[in-house]
Amino acid sequence: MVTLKTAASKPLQVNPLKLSQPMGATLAFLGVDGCMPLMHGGQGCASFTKVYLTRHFSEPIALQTTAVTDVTAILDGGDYSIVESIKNIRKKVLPELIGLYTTGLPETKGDDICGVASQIDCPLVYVNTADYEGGLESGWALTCKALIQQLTAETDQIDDNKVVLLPHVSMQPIEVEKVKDFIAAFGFQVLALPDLATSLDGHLGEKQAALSHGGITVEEIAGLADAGLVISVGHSMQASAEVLQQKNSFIRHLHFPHLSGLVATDSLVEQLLTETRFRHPPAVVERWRKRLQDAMLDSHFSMGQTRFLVVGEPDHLVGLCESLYEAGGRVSVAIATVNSPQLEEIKAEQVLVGDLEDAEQMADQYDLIVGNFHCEALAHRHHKGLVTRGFPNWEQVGNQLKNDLLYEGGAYFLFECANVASAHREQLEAS
Amino acid sequence: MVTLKTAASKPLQVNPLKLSQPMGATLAFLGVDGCMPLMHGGQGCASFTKVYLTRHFSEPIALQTTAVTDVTAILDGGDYSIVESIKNIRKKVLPELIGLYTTGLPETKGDDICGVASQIDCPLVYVNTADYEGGLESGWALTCKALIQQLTAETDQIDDNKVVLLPHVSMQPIEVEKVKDFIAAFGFQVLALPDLATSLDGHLGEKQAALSHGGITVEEIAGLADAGLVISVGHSMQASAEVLQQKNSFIRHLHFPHLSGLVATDSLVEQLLTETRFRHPPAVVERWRKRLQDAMLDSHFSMGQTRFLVVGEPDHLVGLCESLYEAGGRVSVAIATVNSPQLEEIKAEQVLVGDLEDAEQMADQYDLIVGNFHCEALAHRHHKGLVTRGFPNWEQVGNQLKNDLLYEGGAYFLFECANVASAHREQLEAS
Amino acid sequence: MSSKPNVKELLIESSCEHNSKKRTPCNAPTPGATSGGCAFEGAQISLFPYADAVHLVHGSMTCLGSSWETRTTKTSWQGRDFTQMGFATDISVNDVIFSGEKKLTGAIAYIVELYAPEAVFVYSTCVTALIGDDIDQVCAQSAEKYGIPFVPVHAPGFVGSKNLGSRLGGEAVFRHLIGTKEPDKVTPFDINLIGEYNVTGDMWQYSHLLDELGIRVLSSLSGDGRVAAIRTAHRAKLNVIVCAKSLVSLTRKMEEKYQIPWISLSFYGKRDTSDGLRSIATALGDPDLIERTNQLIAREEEQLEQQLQPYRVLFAGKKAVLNTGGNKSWSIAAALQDLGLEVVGTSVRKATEDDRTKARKYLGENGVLMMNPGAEQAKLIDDTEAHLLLAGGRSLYTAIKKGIAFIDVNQEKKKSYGGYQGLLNLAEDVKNALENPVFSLVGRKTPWSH
Amino acid sequence: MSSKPNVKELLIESSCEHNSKKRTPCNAPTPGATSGGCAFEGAQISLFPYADAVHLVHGSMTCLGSSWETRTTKTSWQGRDFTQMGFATDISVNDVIFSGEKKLTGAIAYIVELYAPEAVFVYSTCVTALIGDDIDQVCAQSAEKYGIPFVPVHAPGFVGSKNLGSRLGGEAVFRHLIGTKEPDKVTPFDINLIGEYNVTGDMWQYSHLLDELGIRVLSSLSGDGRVAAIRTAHRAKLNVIVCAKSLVSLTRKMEEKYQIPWISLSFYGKRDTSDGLRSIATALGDPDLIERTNQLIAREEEQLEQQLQPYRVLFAGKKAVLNTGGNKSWSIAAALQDLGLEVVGTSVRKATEDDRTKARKYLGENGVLMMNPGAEQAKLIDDTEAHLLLAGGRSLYTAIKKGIAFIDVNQEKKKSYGGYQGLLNLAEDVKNALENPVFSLVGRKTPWSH
Repeated sequence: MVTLKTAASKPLQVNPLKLSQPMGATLAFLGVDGCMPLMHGGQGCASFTKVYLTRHFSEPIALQTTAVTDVTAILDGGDYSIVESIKNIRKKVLPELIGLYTTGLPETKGDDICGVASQIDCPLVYVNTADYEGGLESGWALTCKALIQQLTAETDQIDDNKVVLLPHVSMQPIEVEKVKDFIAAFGFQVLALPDLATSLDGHLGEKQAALSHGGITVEEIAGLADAGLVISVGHSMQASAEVLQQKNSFIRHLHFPHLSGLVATDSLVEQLLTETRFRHPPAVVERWRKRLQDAMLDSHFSMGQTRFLVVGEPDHLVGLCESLYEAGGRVSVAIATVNSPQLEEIKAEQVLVGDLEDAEQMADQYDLIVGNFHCEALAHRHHKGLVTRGFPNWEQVGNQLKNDLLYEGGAYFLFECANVASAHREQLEAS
Repeated sequence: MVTLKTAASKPLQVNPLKLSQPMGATLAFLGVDGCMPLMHGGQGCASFTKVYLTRHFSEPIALQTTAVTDVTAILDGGDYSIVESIKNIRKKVLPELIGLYTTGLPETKGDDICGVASQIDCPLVYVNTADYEGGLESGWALTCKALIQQLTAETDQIDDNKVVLLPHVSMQPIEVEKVKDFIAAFGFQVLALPDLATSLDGHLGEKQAALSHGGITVEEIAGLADAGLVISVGHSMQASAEVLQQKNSFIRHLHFPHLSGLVATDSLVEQLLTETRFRHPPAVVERWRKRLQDAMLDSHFSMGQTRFLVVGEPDHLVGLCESLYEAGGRVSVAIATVNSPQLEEIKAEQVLVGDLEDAEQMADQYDLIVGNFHCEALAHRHHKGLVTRGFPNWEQVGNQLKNDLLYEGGAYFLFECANVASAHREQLEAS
Repeated sequence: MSSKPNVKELLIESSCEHNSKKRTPCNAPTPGATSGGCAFEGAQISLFPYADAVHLVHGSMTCLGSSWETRTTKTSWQGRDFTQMGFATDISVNDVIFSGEKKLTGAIAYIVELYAPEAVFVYSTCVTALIGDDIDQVCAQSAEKYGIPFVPVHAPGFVGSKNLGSRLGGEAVFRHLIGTKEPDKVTPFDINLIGEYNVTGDMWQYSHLLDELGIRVLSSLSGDGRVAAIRTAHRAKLNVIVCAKSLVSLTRKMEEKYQIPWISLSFYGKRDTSDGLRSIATALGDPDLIERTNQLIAREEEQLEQQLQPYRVLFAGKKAVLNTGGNKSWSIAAALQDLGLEVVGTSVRKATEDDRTKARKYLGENGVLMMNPGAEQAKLIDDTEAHLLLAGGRSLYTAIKKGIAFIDVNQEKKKSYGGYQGLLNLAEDVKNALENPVFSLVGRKTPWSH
Repeated sequence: MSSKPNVKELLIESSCEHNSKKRTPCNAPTPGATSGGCAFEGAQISLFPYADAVHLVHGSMTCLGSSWETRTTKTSWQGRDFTQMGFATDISVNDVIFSGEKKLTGAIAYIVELYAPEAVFVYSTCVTALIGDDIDQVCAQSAEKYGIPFVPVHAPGFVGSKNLGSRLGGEAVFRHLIGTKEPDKVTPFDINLIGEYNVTGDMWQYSHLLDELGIRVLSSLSGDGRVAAIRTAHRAKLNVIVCAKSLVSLTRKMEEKYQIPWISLSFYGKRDTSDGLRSIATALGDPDLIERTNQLIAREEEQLEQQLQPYRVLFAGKKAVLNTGGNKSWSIAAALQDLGLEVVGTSVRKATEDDRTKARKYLGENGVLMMNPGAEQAKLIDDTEAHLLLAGGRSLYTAIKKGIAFIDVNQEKKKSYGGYQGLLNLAEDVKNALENPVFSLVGRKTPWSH
């Protein structure tokens, strides 16, 4: 049924969806409290990334660059620019953690950041995230893995009450919070790594911090390995869970490809009931399940008439498509930024790795788009409806507080899609 | 600054916003568990009301009619049709409560429903709600008052932990739930009267009940008078609170004109802190306050450029306008369905009691509309943006789960308004 | 002279097949056990589609406040569409005590000045009827003053059912509009469409075919109708009642007064649409017209069959259970059969004998006619292994329990199912329902149901 | 022959007043203490506004993936607006190891076939520059093959700042486009607009006035620009640099090679706009033109004054503190003064000496020139009882603490502040900020702060 096409044959990206690994790494480090992400590369990479994230979150973004130049690129193996950067950062602030990661430039030169890191005597985690490999999702995932590998202490103690949640990069801050709260409602103490829910959730702080504010603390990361359970969400996060298990082989691991829609949330509940040996979930969970059921029915008529284009990061895409599918939405085209084993699982007529030019060429095959801000021009040109999701969303405020996950978020997501689809049909009819 | 104009001089309503008292009474009775609302009047009134509410909530609505005909209208003082109705209802189901209320027809005839009620030996609450007086809000409020008057037992005991919440009619089910939860987070046990949060919140029940399902129970209403505190929201609900105090003079009463926006929520928190002598509110409350602050700042630029038309029931209108005002939104025209002392308080350039014809004649004075489904045609004709709020919303699903109140709902409301306003400006520019 | 119709006469209307078999009148609702709308709603249904006339409801807020802008009836009228607007006098206690006539007169003046309608319909309602406001007199005076038709409509809710209200609406048109104007020209193939309200554009699914055949719709009551046209309706050669028994009394009176014959038909489904077109041509009696009609039917049916082909593949072997009321019990069944579905059962609980006969005809010997569908349908689904249930919202739970597809036949439709092309819309909705996983997913067990 | 520019030469550009007073080159960023974009971004800024040309970024995803569709530069080009599209070769590990030239060649073929642009700009980036991909050769071969201009742009991020990148963009245009085509006609009042990017339509705020005066914009670099036009730029009578020092090197080279004089000006605020128009007329040297320009200025200023009147009433006695960088430190100040606000202080932290002189001139003796605005602005607000702070987002907190109005000067604007009419947009934004209660409300104490 599903054909997976990759854009390998196309020698370029036109109107790209794909984002770089260093951007994913930046976001991951912003989910650690008191961190200064330090991007090792030319100054522009950090500048673009900073502006990009600032506009998406409407929040100041802490980020620095080693500002490699054509001169230092030749003379320096990274030692100078990285050490100098940290010196200069520490003149102004004292981060709890420096998050050091590369762009394509130093990777091409072959800088040994691991070696440099070993010379530095302040808390630092390094990770290689060349921007000519992978994408946003892998940059985030690699960073999460590095955080565990380099910070978490080995142990053989287990605290059965403690759960580590590993969210994929496309989970917006409120979604991380909602999943944490959901698990916590079963009696667990939950730590998320990275945790954007407490850093980039769009709250007014006491003052503008030069470092990330909120997020999981370095100390908490160090102590993660006594958790009884690690829960990874999204294919990209599986490796991080495995690394955590290497720190303590007693940790059990639950993996969920996504937490979108009824079936996926049911399976989370089922696992949590097994873990806790509760007979019932908390009342609020039961209530929201009933509301999602009703939302599915209320929206199914509109959804069943609607053909969707969905674009996004693989882990995000698979969840969005599942949610739509459950209420009868027909995903005719799903476009992923990069390849992933998950793509085979997507419930869509066509799945491809591609860009918005591909989407444009298939414009007769869908009515409504679920995708990022860049889809707006596409929607406008071809008279499609749009539900804005994913990175970036520069046109709207409040992105970090949009929850599509679990029973509750699933209900709201379906309402939004069904309503936009109906309004769009009305509009087409009227014009 | 504010001029209040009433449409008294106009001999008709054109494109009306106003809804009838019996509709408000229906809704109130639907917030009581196991209730059968019984509208004493012509069969059409109940039929219209049932269809209307079914479409707004996408839920089956329990409702019966005494089906007064031109023949019975003349022969019957209500005794026959009411008694017969109850007999027929009880042939099929055994309600915990019959909610008996009038339309204009029996009121014009002068039926004595109080007298009829006294002949009936099953649980019944009656209320006079002629549809040529008042409106939706007063119908709901009168019913709430009647429920307390006729069901609640007098006492002089006080349970300081117990709070009675009296929400006004325009609070959607999730809003009632959110306010209950908010107060409960301070350690109280909260009962709402009426309680749509558990009846019309859009959940899939086990089966389709012929009676209202969920809501406050008759037993709970009977026992309300030992609450330490009654909290009324909206001017229309003050009388109900006073009636409750007559059942037990030890009950303290807190009144809030509305619970929209930062200042209003602050004042609720302040009162709850005073009551509990807590030094801080629960962490989640603090967090959402910070998020609302941030939402106000994130949305203020878009809001500050936007002139709003807001239409609705008085208690709803005053809250909506306050929320918009706090983030810089300019309410140039506010139109209420009926008159109310609250209208003087509204932060708007012009406040009037009127209809959508009035709104149409002022169409050059606003850019964005916050109002019910009927505003869609207005928005379309005059190229305005629309944020759909209030009764009815027949175009969209999920109305009962839209929360605009307190810190959390306030943030989402501002995001939605700011985003619609921006998108609308873009669209006008592009065309 | 009062324009108030004789309600009793309307109730025992001889042309009404429905009533001829029943003893009790249609309009005796049971207190506490009544659903369905009132006479005022019926009058709304039959008259509101006149988009060039203002419909002024003289009454309190319940009547119009909760019902305006609920109709998806469409119009090609280029002026402002008054059907989608709401006008009400919104009477107050004061009016109840001292009469609402003054307010009504004021409202009329206001409307004429601001909206310049082609006509004004004035509807009495329970309270204004009870207090005795004389809308006849107000209308007569206004007509004189403003020089446009004013039509008093005496259908206050308490006089009876929707059905009766529709008749009362027809009666008002008969008394005050029909025959008050001569058409610019007449043709041998002029017809009136009676009871076609053009809901979701139903009428436009076949009106272009009438055009093509040279059959002119002289006037309509009231889908896409014009006041000026209905005034000339007495010159038509044929009255065509579309799916609306309530207006038989009108066509009978027109037959008596103007010698216009009438036929009753439906444009729902392929067979009914073809039969309907053929009936009109036959009634008009022109051999050439009949020949051309047959050719057109053949062409349309062939084209439709081609368009239906992909659906037929999907629907092959699929069984449906239908639970709805009135003529839908057989007309939807017929349409479903036209799509290639097998209809294994239908509800005849509220159907007339005539409807039951038709249902039996369409469903055949093995078809189950359910007298108590609420109790029967679940078992029928089990027994027949049906794939689809079409019913009102309350039956959704049955479908979910059985994990089969569901279509809410009462859900407000945005697309027409009428005529040949409308069948494609039905096919699309059936397809969407059959392919939608929501019904089985919603019905899955919770992880904690052991 | 390589088309790579001499970066060092550009850095010590003699016409750059900025650099003439400084010893260190602009492009030495401090590791770990750098904000601001790179040379590639600078090239984007200066060249992307050509909407009829495809801008192909040869590099990995960071460069374009995070930056496309961020520009609000507008165009009247009727074809597809390539400025709002993103094209990137998205090189892979494989390309890094074995060269990305083949991919680049393929991308070009793809683009030419599908989009038929007027020209293609090819941008090298850090990685492709480092691995030595020869974009000059690819461009030369492509130009021959496809018969349209291909412009290699050598501004990989690591060579320096945005400012340098803009110069490199200008350099590419100078080497590959200017002088490659003759205009259809020439007029005595032909000018080039250099460094006007038509962001939010800034250029259109005054270009109609140039039209009216008979001054023709022969070409633009690059706001609302066309490739065909910039190729004829060498025939202009005057180069007009709009608010963009980075392109002085280009105009100097054009002066040397084509003897085109240049002037530098701004169209921000009433006084600057008038001065700018007058400067152009004066530079073109025609007495009649000068006379007409003065008349037009008088007319426009009078009209603007009338439109500003209601704002002046609101702004009377209002004081503003400005904290922003570069030429904004005085140009926004001047515009605010034009609106009738008093500017009590401005930041000159990153300003050149020239900017400081101007700031002093506009603010007068009592105006405070802040060297360390982060620390100074709060006290300045207290001391002067200022009503409005205009600054970057980080200063919002200061405004909230003081409960005064705030405008984010870095926030992306959708409306132009340029020319006479743009001042009305600024006035509206200032009004909205001053009247917005949000700043004092957000700053109110929590109920639990004792």
